[in-house]
Amino acid sequence: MEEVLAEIERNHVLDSIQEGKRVDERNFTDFREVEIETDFVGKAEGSARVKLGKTEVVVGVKFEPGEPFEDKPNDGVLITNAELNSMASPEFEPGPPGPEATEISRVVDRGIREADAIDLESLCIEEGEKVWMAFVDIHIIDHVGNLIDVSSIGAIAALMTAELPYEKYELDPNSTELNIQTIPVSITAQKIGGEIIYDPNHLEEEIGTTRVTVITNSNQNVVGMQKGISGDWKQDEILEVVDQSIKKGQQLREKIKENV
Amino acid sequence: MEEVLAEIERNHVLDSIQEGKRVDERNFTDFREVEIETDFVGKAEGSARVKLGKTEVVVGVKFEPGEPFEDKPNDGVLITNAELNSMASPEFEPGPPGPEATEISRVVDRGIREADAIDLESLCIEEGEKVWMAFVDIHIIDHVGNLIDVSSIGAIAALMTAELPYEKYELDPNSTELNIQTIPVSITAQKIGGEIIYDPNHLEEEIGTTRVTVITNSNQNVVGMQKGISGDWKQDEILEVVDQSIKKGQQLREKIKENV
Amino acid sequence: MEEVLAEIERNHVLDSIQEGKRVDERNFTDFREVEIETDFVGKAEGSARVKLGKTEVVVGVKFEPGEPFEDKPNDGVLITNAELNSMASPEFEPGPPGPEATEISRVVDRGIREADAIDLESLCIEEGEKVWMAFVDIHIIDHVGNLIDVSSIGAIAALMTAELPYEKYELDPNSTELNIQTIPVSITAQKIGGEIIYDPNHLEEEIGTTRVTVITNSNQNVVGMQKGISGDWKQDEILEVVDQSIKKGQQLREKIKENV
Amino acid sequence: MAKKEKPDQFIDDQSKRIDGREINELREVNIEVGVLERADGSAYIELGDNKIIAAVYGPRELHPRHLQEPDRAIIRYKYSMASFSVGDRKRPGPGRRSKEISKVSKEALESAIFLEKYPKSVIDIFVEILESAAGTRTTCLTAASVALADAGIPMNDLVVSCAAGKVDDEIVLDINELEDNFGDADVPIAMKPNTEDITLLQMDGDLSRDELEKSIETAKQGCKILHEEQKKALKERYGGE
Amino acid sequence: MAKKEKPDQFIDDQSKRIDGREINELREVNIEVGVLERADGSAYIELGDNKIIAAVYGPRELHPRHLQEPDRAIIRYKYSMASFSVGDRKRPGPGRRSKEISKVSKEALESAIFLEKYPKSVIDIFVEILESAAGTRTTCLTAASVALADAGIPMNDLVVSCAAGKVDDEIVLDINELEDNFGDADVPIAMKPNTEDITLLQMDGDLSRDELEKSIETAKQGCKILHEEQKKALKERYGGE
Amino acid sequence: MAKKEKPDQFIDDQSKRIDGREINELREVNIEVGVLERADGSAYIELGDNKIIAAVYGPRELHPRHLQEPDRAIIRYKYSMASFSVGDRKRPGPGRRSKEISKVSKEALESAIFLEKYPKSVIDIFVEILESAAGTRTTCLTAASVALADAGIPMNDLVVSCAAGKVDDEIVLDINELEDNFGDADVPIAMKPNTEDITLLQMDGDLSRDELEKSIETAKQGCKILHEEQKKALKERYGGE
Repeated sequence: MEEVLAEIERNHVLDSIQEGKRVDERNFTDFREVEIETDFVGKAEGSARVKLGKTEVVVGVKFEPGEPFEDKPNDGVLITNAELNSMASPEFEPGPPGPEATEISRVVDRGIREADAIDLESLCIEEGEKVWMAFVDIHIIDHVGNLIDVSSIGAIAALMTAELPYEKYELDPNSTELNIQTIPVSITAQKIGGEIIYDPNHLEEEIGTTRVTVITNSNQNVVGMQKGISGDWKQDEILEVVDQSIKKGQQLREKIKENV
Repeated sequence: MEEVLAEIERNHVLDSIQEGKRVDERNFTDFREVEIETDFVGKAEGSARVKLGKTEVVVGVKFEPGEPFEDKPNDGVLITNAELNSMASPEFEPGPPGPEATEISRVVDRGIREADAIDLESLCIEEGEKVWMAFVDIHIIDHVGNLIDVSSIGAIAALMTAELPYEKYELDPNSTELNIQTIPVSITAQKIGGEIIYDPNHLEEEIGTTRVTVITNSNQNVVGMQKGISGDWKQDEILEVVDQSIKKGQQLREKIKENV
Repeated sequence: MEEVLAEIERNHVLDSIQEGKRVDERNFTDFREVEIETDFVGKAEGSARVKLGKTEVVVGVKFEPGEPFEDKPNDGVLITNAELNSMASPEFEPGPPGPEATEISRVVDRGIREADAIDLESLCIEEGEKVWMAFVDIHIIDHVGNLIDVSSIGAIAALMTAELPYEKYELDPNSTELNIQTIPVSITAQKIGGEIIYDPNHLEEEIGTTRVTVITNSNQNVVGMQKGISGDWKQDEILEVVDQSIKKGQQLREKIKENV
Repeated sequence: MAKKEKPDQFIDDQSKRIDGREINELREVNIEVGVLERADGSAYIELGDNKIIAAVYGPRELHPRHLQEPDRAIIRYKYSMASFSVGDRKRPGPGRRSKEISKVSKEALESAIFLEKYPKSVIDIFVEILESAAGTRTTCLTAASVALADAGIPMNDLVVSCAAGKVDDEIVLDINELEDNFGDADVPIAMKPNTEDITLLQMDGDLSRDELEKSIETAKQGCKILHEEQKKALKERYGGE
Repeated sequence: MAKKEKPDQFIDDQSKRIDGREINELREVNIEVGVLERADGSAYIELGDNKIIAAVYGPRELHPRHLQEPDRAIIRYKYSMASFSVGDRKRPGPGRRSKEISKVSKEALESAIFLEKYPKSVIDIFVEILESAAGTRTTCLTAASVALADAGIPMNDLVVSCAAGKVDDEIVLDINELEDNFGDADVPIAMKPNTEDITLLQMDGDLSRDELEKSIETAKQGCKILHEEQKKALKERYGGE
Repeated sequence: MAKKEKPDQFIDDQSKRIDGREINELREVNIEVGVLERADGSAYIELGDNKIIAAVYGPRELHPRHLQEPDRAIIRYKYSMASFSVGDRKRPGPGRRSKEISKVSKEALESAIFLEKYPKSVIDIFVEILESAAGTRTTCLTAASVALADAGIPMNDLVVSCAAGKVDDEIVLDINELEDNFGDADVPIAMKPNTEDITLLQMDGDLSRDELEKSIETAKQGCKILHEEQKKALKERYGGE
């Protein structure tokens, strides 16, 4: 019975798209509403609760002094973790991160890193000995589609509002600083029945054939891409998504700036 | 067939209790016989083999120098571990400790810790740098009921007979000492068919509806409690168990002192 | 159907042996052809790709400076790991090493260690502080029988061609040296239908009842033995295998010397 | 690392606690029902600085089958602290403390749920602590029970949970972090308000028999106040008298 | 530890790269088919210093059953680096990078395979990197696709994979280790050569929209060359025109 | 840390070993049968300072089913050392050494048990070392075999196990810790006493062919003595002639 209902629901989503509209009335390129609340976890150095439509993530940032990597003795360390909390979807199982969670954390991490969003060198406390380690922990708590984009917003918003805990570790507040140099924005598109839609909800994801994510920086350059899910893309389609992502990325970036 | 036999056995246990007696002839508040053998593992710093009726545990204590916790630079470190050895029961599976083993180790640990049974400060070798780490490892080898109480006896008996291995680590024997300041005793009661019985055997545990453990110290104060297993307690019942536990705890404490 | 074919194949192998020959035309005591290619992984400090008939392993050796064990402050550290790569056989499952892989790594390790094949003392960089750690990683990539012997050849061949990475770790090239003092050789025999055959292929292993491995050093002394698989050996049979192993070990040792 | 220190006194001359509360006063509490889209039931609770989400899935078929009970549903309860919810970052994954709390919390809820209505099923309860400020196990339970109601799971009563503790020789309600770290005892309980049946009871510290009795009494008073908040939140979501 | 340093220039006055290649030149490539006895299909590939074995098992029945798909085969892809394949010894076991690569690689192959022919089955693909020298994910895919063909798995096309990158403001084909470590972007793609459908696409670095387009174009050219090598190797093994 | 040192000589002028034993003398041994209530069979053994409990459960149905053998029982053997059984605390959980010992021990028992009598079943053998003093793998086997008999598992013979070793150019029976750590070889065997079939054989050290033969002979003599102890213990428990 459940399976039959799910089948009817999927058909409805597909039929809508083939008639040129989406079940939630959006146009193909429309994003859902974004809500950002920052600094709501007092014990985190930075935090953000982000809703993209009904999809919801909580991101917390913690800083600790630690050792730098041997090949980057002057750089702070960024560690990004995404957890598909079991409460977020009936499909998510408890346990260590699977491939889906791993992909989210790596794509979000890559966006921040490749965009040079954080100036890691300004997180060096003592060359080769001690640097700030930034732990960005992403908790997905309600999965209504497009986890990569909402996680990216959450991560950068939490970092933008974070403050280094000098006092706790008895360190000189002038020794280092946390510079956010650009805001990387991730835009995800999905192919469904020959059409390309943006910011898919979870029902659209279920029937979609393939997906691509484009991350741009404030200069409107591309700093990351990730094709996901089996299925194929034509080069032209990819470039169309890139063009849209540059445009939409700029809008979303403004939205983030306003809300943080 | 096995299931039928088990059902008959359970009914028998329940019938007995409703007639005011127990299958092993004990009164509701009676504990089984306690046997304690200490110092029987030459390579451990302290050890005890304890039988409570036919339930049997072996506890070994090892001491090693190690680093104190950052927030307790002057305190030795106590680490209590309980293992439900697969040999102890047909239900115990090999593998990392499950919730039942975790609960036992944490309740035993809490008893020792909250009673201040060990003076952790006298285990400090060098402030903030080096302290004694006490590893209390509890092996349950024959599970005939009431694992928390027998584990508690084993842990404190092994600690009471333990000696610090100064020579092995080339440390000054006058630098530290192992002080046992009080003997925490744990008393477990179980509700079966509206009655409260003490020191349940494994058959009584199977049919019992809920359980509570009360740990008291030599001053007859309560230092730990743990309700376990689904089911409810009235406040009056709890207080009745507390009163009994204070009384029985005193008897058991004397028994432990005699045997160690 | 598959099962029927496998049954026929097993019967054929057994019938052959009972007629005094083997499916691949070998005599009972014959080893398959050995091919050794060394130094083919540029990034490893030593490497070997070894085929024994169609059984194939790749072994890589890496050296890193590290801390010695407390009880051997002057000795380098040897760590041998065997992995039954899932690509090697339809039976091998991904995951941490099971008992079979563990046995291979431990038997190979024991051969090298007990023969004193490596002079571990000459790997000491600074007494009690820093020594070379030798990681010998054995990847079994095609399992056509007799994994212990082929792994042993691979391990010693990779070690014999390894060079210490002084430059990478900015260490003085005169401080230490890698001495291979003897070549331990492992010879495995299997009992099938009352006969003893050597260097079993994977079909022979499937129908064999038990197995024994004898490792000898250049002095033709025995430095390791391992009986494997359920089944029994008579003392006379064991001694027969030992005599053969001393003889065959000598031949194989020459072969290794020629090819490395 | 800079450390918190034990205060000179926990209760001042005006009988006020270090955070300004009366001895019998709960921290500020706020409960919201139905906060998640995908979960079958959910609730968000704040108690002082504690911030917790609870979600319920089920009853649903349990897999693998050998874990099923033929005549009733089983409950799974996962207590989880976000790594950023505490002062020093917590490593991901459940430690021994979380495992124990999950066990006793599950046991605290079982007797309230009509498990026999759903043979072979599982009811999954997930609680996630976004910010932790003493009292998480009890606050999680209070939220979980509301999430169960939101999921439409039939229960004979809500479960509500609260702790009392001892500082400066006084028994106080709903201890905060400093009172927890440096106080003399912590007595968390859970109960079913209609019958005052106790379904969770733990204690650590050092209490006389009478102090223990008073602690239980005090915690029960807290439970009653929280129960009103539970009902209010459910009413806001579902209406009704 | 002695470290590699960024070269002063990546492309010299004669438009040669640091390893002597032209801007559009692949490293030397060699593919062998059917190198393993036990696997159903296998291939060995060298691309520059990369040395990789790919093996395929299946289609075979999938266990445990609850993982089966009723109407198609599932693909499992395991990307694995030997501990000795890199400069600093890699710990055994898959890290996050390997997990991500396994995921996108599996997804890159799925659309080429007639999965619906083998309901309830699994096709296992194992790739083992014996030596790693930049470009392992793409090179593994190129080999895996040949191993699938060797195993007789029906496909609508081979999949072939290659990367382009950016160094010194130029888009170059098939970046090597120094170009990877110190260059400005890496764009690995996989495609089905007959239709030029892209089945894998990742990117990291910093590229304008037009540089990105050029990178994809360049990588596609590399794929076409590698596709010839795939066909040549299969022909050597199986003959045919 | 203070360390044990190699003694100047292992065997004195009176041909006595460092612990006062003759060259062919076993350490003191004591076996008790049926020491556990819940296990189907159990035994406790002391050999010198070794203190070991063995327990047997089964034959019982094996779950999950895909592990069952249709025509015979399987044996599982778990060799485990208590963390406090050795000088330096052992971390809990099986290491590689324990895994190997469990494997060869299981294989040493299999040929003695009528496995075909119990299709689809498992027989679980757990051995726990409470104190370890050289010779644990052999002593565990000797105890396990008695526990199997106590569980009523039908066997064609008891299995009994013992080691010989080489010190100061002599082959000695049942080596102790110093002889193990600083001696020249260790040859543990297991056998079925009725037929003298060898079911476990390992060796490490350095022995000529003839020394090896003598070691096996010596260990077999030890097995025969231990076999008498096994029988005595079973007789004490069960009576009989």
